[in-house]
Amino acid sequence: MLSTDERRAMHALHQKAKELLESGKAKVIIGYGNGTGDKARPVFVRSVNEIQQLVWDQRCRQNLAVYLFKPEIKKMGTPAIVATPVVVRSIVQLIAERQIKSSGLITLTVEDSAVMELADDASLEAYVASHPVLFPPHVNKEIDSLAAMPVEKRFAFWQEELSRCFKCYACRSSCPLCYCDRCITECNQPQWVDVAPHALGNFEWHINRAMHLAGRCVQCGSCNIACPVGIPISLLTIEATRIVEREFGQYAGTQCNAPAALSSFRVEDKETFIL
Amino acid sequence: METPFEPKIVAFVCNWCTYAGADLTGTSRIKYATNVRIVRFPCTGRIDYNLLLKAFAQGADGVIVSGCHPNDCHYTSGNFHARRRWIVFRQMMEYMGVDMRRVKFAWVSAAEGAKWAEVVNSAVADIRELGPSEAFRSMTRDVA
Amino acid sequence: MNQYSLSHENLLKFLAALGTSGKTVYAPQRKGEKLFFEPVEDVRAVVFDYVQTTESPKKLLFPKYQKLISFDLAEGELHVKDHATTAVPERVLFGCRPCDASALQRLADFFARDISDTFVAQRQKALTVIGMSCIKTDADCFCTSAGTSPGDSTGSDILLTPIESGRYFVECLTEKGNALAASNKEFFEQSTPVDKERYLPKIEKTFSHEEIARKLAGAFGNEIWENASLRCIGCGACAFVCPMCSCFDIQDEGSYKNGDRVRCWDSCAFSLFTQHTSGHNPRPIQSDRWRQRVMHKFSYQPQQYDLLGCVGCGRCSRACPADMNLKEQLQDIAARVEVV
Amino acid sequence: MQTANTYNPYLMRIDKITDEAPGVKTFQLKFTDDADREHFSFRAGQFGEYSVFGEGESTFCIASSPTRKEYIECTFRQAGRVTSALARKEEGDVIGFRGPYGNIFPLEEWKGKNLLFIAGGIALPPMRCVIWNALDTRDWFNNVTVLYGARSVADLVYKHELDEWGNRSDMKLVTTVDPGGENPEWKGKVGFVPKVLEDLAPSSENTIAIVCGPPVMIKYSFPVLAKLGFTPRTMFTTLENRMKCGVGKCGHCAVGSVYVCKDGPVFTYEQLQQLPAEY
Repeated sequence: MLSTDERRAMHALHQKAKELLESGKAKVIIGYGNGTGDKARPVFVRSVNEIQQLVWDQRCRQNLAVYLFKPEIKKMGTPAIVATPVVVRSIVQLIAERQIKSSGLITLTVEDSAVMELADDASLEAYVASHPVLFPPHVNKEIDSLAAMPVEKRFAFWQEELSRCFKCYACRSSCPLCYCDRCITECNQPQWVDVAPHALGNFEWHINRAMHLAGRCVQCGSCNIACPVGIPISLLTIEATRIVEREFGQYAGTQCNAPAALSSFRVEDKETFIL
Repeated sequence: METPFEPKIVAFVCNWCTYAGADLTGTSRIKYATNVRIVRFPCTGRIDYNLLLKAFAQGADGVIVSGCHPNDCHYTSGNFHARRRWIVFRQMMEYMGVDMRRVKFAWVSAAEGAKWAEVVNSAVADIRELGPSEAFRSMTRDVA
Repeated sequence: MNQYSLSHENLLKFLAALGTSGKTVYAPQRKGEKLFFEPVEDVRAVVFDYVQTTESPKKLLFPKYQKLISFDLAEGELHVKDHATTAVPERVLFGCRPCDASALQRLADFFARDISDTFVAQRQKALTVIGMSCIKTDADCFCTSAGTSPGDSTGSDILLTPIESGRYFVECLTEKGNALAASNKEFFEQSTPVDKERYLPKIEKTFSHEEIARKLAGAFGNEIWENASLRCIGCGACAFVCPMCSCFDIQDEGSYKNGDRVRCWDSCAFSLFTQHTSGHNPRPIQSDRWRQRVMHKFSYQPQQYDLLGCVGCGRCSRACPADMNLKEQLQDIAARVEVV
Repeated sequence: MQTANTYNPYLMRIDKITDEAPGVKTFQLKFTDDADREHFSFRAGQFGEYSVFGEGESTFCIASSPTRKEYIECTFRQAGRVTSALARKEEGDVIGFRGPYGNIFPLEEWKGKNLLFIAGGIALPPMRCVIWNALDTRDWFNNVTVLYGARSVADLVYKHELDEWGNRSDMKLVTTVDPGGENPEWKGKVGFVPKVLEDLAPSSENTIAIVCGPPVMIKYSFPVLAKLGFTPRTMFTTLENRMKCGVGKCGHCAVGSVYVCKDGPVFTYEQLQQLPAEY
């Protein structure tokens, strides 16, 4: 059952969607709708008589920012995107990486039964600042317990987890920051990452993905949810991003003009291991 | 009789400082361990972490990565970029269970022939102590 | 066909005995919330209470990764090792659902047609399938619409049907199945014929695959594809959990000095699946690829080879990160597409 | 040696390398095992998987004629990982080959007919196999005409053979290069293949047309041929799609209900019209 707040929020969302589509400000609303069973699914609302499809509740977890790059959706025209806090973070990070512009899309957030439009970089950043990343407690616990293990145990842990990987790339496809037209694993001159899903190929793939998301992962957990074989993949990318936070004080998805953590540097960067 | 373990070590070094430094080690007639195969790169900024993975996958027991000291990069900032990547990569590898005592990072200038010998010798000693790189070698293409 | 009755207790003993007879027994086991067919080390870890496993059993015929040949350049001479000559161990697959057993049969038939695939043929020969009829079902199941059913014996060497608390009705369906039961006869009791239908769940047939095939025959240019696949994110999760998806990639690994030529699973959902080296891509957008997936399973293969590429196990729908529900999509096709 | 494992390649020694055009080479390959050579046969139109060990496999047609039994030849353009590795190979090196795969040009059914070959660019190799087959069994056919075009003079492949074909009295060769691709010595025509074909206006009477080239050339050549009176059954082409297995299993080359590798690569225009345009 929906709470009163959720019902109000949904009503406000429908009003906003109607207004945007009628005025032509948005050509498509990327939002959540009812899916199979108790699942929510992405919907792409293009006309006013479809706005009832839009829902807003606890089930809305998939990171919709991933659709901003899909050619079929891009060609529809200016999108409005129903954004959870992690979607807003994704958008800020994508702006920082010059992949999208805040003027090219309409970001809709739903808060206390009201719908807000985040029109520019400043309001996106302000929203992120007031919505810190909140993990389910087990994520922090898992990362901490991994860090406390002896190195051989950690190796065994990851070998066991990654042994189930068959390289369906659902992690990559569900990640809004994995937008490369040609992923490193698809580059074969040279073949950096073995294509086959054996122990070596899986290790190469996952450390590469984590390294490529270091300082960029907005910690939405979509890859975890997407993984059909239940590998806790986001523990890798989240750790990579936390290293960047710890070492360089840069927080992914918080500033629209932040330099990319691993393609910039400070002369005063500190380390303790270089001889 | 079992042959004693001789670590195989790959060194990825930059052309302008460490390679010249290693050259100096030789011309200065400083003796040092022969376990190292040197691969020369234009700059530490070019030394992709995947090269380290490939070295281990192909049987290296240890890796040395070395280049110009901060502020001495031939290309101004390649080593600063490299330093950031190493900081993250080291911790990620540790997090995934690879013992990073097998990887040594160093700044060795063209004038530091003696330092190069020291870096190599200490790397060889440490890796000899750690033994063959079993963890990485267990991760083969045979294990589905 | 020999029929027996088997108690749960004896079933566990039977599995343990199989394990010690030199065969590897693969049975559903839990890893977190997901279920996988893994070699049994302790029969107590085998899971019996489930609708469907996360992973399909196709890996027993067609592993996710397999060496085809290895090569070695020793002293300037190239030596090639043929992995088809490597002996395949005897294996027992326990607890796969009837839909999966059918899928394994269809998969083996597919690989055997025209030029037979030695690797799959060898594995099929060395595999004995002990199926387990369904007593539960969920909203994603649609076996009855895809030519199988909760008690279908196709593809099983032995089929167990849970009948009452702690008891199974056993059908030995093939020579392999009979041999397995005969060498473990102490666990099996004689049984009078059982009407197993009484114990099976009813799964409503929601579409006719024959009708879908007729409709799809003229549906290549239909407008349904683009909208149907808008939320598809182009991963291969559906293909890799599918018990019948058989597409693969061939890659060389290692160096020119020594290495392997391997094959591994591939998916038509990937944009690179069809991309030519020139950059030209015959299926450039996701809706083209989604259409290929549906058409290949429900139109092209049935039409050309009388081979339906789906058994209705529902895994793709459960696994999809974007909730592309295949059953729903097929119902939609049945409702909206006209036969041309 | 060939075994039950379809994926186990023959080992072939590169006997001769010919540079055809920028980035394009022809390899003449000989079996390293005499038993393999004895056992091997193929027919015009078929293809194989050529491999560099450690790099992978690549698909090309067999460019030599089945009437020449001592060797097989392939012509490839350096483009991706495998073809780049092949291009680095030298005479005497050993590569892998498996095949032959696919269907054939039905030459025996064409006895007594005229043959018209239309090829563009790097698509002459699949046709060269048929042309030489036809020339080696010349008395089977009436007129043999070859129309070959390339972007520029430098891009024409088999230049020495073009000279030979041009001098033969039992066949007619027309070569053309795209406007701007000619040089002062160029004696052939200048213009796109479909246009030259239109001007040439070959008779469709008792004639089979075999067309192979880049998609745009094929697209504009079929209508010209149709206007000349060729029917969907007298026009043939050979398709190429991304392929891995070559035997109708891996799924990469599937177009509608056919596999290009197994049911093709040779198709009539009539068959092509039944297929979705996914090639």
